[in-house]
Amino acid sequence: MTALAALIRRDIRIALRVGGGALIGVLFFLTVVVLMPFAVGPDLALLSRLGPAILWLGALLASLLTLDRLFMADHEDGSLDLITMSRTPLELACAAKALAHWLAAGLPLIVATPVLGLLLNLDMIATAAVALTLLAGTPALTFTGMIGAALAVTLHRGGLLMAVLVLPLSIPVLIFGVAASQAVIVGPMTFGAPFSILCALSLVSLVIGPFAAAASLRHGLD
Amino acid sequence: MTLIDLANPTRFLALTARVLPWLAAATIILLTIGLYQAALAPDDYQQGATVKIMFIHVPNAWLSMFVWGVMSIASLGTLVWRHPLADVAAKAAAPIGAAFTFLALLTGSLWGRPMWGTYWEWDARLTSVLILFLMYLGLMALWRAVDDPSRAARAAAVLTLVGAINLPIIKFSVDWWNTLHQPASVIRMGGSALDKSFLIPLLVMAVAFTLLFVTLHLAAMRNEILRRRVRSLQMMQASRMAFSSDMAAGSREDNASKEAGAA
Amino acid sequence: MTMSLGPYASFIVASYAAVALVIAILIGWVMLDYRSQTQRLRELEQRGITRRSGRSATELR
Amino acid sequence: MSGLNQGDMRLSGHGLRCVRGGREVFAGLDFAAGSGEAVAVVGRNGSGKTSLLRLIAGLLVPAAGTIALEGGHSELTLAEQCHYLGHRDALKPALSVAENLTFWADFLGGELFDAVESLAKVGLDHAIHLPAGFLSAGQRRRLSLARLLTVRRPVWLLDEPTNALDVAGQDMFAGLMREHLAGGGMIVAATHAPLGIESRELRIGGVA
Repeated sequence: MTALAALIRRDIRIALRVGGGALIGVLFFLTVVVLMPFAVGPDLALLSRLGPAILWLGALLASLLTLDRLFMADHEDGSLDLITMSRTPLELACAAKALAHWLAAGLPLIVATPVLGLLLNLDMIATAAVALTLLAGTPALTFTGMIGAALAVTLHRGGLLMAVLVLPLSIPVLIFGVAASQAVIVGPMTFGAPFSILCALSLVSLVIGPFAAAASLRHGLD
Repeated sequence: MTLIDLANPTRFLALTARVLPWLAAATIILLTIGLYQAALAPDDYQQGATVKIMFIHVPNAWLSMFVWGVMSIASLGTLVWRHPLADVAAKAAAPIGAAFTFLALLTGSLWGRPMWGTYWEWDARLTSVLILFLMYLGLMALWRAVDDPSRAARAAAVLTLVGAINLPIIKFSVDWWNTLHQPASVIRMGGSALDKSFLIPLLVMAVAFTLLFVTLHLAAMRNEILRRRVRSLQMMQASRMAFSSDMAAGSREDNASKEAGAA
Repeated sequence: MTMSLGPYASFIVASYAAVALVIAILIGWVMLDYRSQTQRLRELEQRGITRRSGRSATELR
Repeated sequence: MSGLNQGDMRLSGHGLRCVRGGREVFAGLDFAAGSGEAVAVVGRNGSGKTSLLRLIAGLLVPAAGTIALEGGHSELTLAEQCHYLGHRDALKPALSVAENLTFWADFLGGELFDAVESLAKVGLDHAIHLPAGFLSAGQRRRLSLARLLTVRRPVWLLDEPTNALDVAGQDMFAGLMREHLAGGGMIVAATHAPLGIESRELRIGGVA
């Protein structure tokens, strides 16, 4: 346990120090959301209808685009070799790294959601619904995105390739995340059904993500 | 005292230490006068008492642009004149400018709520300030992304100047976009027709906030110079260790273990 | 002295309070930063690391 | 050093064949090292010195052959009882010297030795709070060596360990290796330069 705690602590520390990218994700989120009205027009009624979709897209892109360095940095400086050799199972180490990333880069997105909800003319309940669905759904994004980050190490390519690989995998999360928040705002569905599916997706990705990432990393070593 | 004299950081620090108390005192006095006058100002016949928000909103909005102007001049100083303090000035100004811009947005939104019924309206003026705020944050992210300040300085200077050129273009586009979608903005400040009873406190507050910025900026520049000294001393310490490492073990051991305990 | 701030008093008070708070944070940040930098310089000097000029790094006057 | 030695250990490989990117690097390689022995792997560039170390570390899978550690800890794999010191330092420039070292100590676990004393041994003890990014290449290597001292592992796999070290650093390092061997440890080092300690030579890839 101390080993995993140490890994989480280290990754969060690096993310928050100079040169770390934790807050750039939030800034990206903010920028994407601010761009939307320029494309669809400043009509507040329209914006409040599109609000959950815009917020979800922004959060999706922000959390995936910050992921591509998740394993790359450790691979480049040799840390990944030592992590692979250690007495901690690689699956757990991967899960710890993803958790650290979610804490440093995913949580701030959720904290920023109310402010952005204000810009998009969402009322209190709608904003709370979006924040709640993001809280339940972003772990799924991080843990599926982690697979792409591991593949990026294997293939020696990051950036866009990773996005192309991972974005299709995140479609279910997007569907049920937006559906659950829309259910609160306009109905006619209940909030419960899509939200529980969203939670289930998160739980499944918590299991699949680390195993797939570890398998990919093991084969990618050279 | 010319600009050349200020090039020496040590002399700059000495000057700062002498000037800062006076600046702070002047800021406090002017702020007090401004706040007093703002409290006495009459209500607007249309907006009622909410017009009082103007006395802090407008100075913050003015500073949000003024600080970018200061940073642009400092960036010219970095790129063209290679003034050694220019990038210090640019770096120190960014977070302060971002804070004032944030306040302009916040007070604007609090002012807008009684007027529009919502906290946020994609009004041309507010939207432009929001974009300015994003650019401040981006600039701060750039400063933070690179460990070596002198390397970050060039990139930040280019970005600041590009921003300065782009800001009017952005403002124009946003205005155009806005009129495309809705009639002109809701708040109608009479411009120069503003009544004297509003204008004087507003001017006093604007000057007071500008002084506040100058005070904070000088203090932040001083911190930045000291931070760079810490950095260069640490680098010296690192390189000195290479020579002394063979004989060091004994004499410094108790010192080191004490530090590790603290960590 | 009492002012009548009308029906929107809370917005006026909130905006003044927000400005006061943010400026207080700025001042606090600047002062704490100054203290921590001078502190670190002093520690470095105690360890015998000095500047080339031989002058104290924290010396201001 | 007492805790290291659970009786005599023996690290050996038989009939090792290594294929990288479709190309056979070496085949039919045998090697062995007992407690207190060092093996210096020599050979020309590209002969597979690094590959051999990575095979032992479990970072590569041999195309044929076996590697075993007899007499080691029964519940741990070979890789978990190895230290691997590669070309890359596994250090984070944003973290301080102490943070880097204590992270690896906490993460790798097992039997630990005091981090500050290890730093003193490699001559980095008064850089404890400096960011690792400020260190020179030689100093970073010293910090990596401190990891070998802090976290106890019986097998050291060293890839060009003396790279970037100055003469004093090489002497210091030779002393550390001797200490490790005296405690019953084993060393497999890929090297061009002389190691500075008594070692058995393992030549791969023909005559240099």
